[in-house]
Amino acid sequence: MIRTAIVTRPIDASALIAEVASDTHGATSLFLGTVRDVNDGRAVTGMEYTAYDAMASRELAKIAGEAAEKFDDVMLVVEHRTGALALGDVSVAIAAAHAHRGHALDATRFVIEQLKKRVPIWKREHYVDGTREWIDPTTSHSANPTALDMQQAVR
Amino acid sequence: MIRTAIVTRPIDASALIAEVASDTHGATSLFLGTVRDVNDGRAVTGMEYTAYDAMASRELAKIAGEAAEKFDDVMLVVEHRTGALALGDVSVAIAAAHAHRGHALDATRFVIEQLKKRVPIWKREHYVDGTREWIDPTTSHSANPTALDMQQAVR
Amino acid sequence: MEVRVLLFASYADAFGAQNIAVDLREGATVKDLLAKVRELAAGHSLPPAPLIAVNQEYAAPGAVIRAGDEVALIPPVAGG
Amino acid sequence: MEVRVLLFASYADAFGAQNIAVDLREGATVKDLLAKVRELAAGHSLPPAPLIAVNQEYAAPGAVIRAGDEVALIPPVAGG
Repeated sequence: MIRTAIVTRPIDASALIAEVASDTHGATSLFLGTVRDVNDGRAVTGMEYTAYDAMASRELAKIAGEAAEKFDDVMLVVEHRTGALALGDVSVAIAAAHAHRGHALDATRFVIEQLKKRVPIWKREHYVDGTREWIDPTTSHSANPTALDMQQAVR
Repeated sequence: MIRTAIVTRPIDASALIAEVASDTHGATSLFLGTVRDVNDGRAVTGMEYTAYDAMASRELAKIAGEAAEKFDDVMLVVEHRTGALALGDVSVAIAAAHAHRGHALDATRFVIEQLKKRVPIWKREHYVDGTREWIDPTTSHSANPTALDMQQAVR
Repeated sequence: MEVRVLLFASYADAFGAQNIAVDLREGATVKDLLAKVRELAAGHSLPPAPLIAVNQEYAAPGAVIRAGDEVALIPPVAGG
Repeated sequence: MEVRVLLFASYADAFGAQNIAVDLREGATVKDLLAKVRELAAGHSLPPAPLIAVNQEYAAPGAVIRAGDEVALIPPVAGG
């Protein structure tokens, strides 16, 4: 069982856990990304997520399909939220259940890592001083070298 | 923030997530172990967990302390339930929050792996045919070689 | 042929538009498209090797663009 | 000295008791204790190298047991 979605409503983590639960899958792993109050030392008041919706949905479904290939029989649900989010709001949730705990944990990690590399979603931080800025993981202090790797990979 | 407990009441996963949540820790990882309906091909009706309570509490706290050393500034809550559990019931829950997603995920994995190796808790499966049997991970088909490694390690 | 190129996030801000029209010869590639976009006023704001999607899939520089394709310039992604 | 040894799960079932009393000489080690336990009727049911805890910590075979110590025979753990 696999389901992926880009949503504009709040994410209900408990509902995701219930969705992947099954008496045959003894290990459940959940990952939540939430909006932080500080990034690169700047005080954040909120976050605005925007996506290339059609492609983001496709890419997310593709990643889940790859996870299902790698982790046979995984139960997997992924939701990414877009729109205006407040501090502490959940932006992304990944729930994976499997008979083997290693696979449940690995599937969760695989999805979040791939999502961060490939899914066309962007975020703009709003700061205490009223300014706002698009986050570029390839140049920020918390640089994500994989984004560059990927640009090279498709070339 | 760290809290560990051996409990006899049902585990509330949402409460654990809320407990580790903080505006400074943008990544939350949750692991749940639940009672499966089949083990080594035998139909299971329920599971009975028993512990050497005092030592299990100590060992669990020690593992959490090691996680806090390895994953600086992690928020971590671990609960393991004992007593009679039904199919689908949560036997163990680990919630970890961290500013970095890799650390949140690694901390969760570290705790479950160490818990399975070191914490003196045992389980007896109840089968459809009315029989019941203590699970020995060192001899079952889903053998866990690490238990033996550990016996050697303390020698 | 005229190709409409979708823009998002920081690119949409830089170009002041959600999409731009680019005129390409038949058989033009992703690399050709990029050269055209760079000639525009906001073209200098693009990174050295921006990601491009054709029909909602990441495309290599040599990929040929056809009339009617859905083309998009993809800023560095930042989901999660 | 007499040491009380806690038993759990499959070991408690095998010995038919939650704990057993073992008589040890002063300076006896975990290894000595184990030899004594093996002499009991259910002693043969123990694995080749069972885990032993002294004062709620896993103990090496050479660890010395003192009067009043809390000693436990730990079956293969199966939490999670």
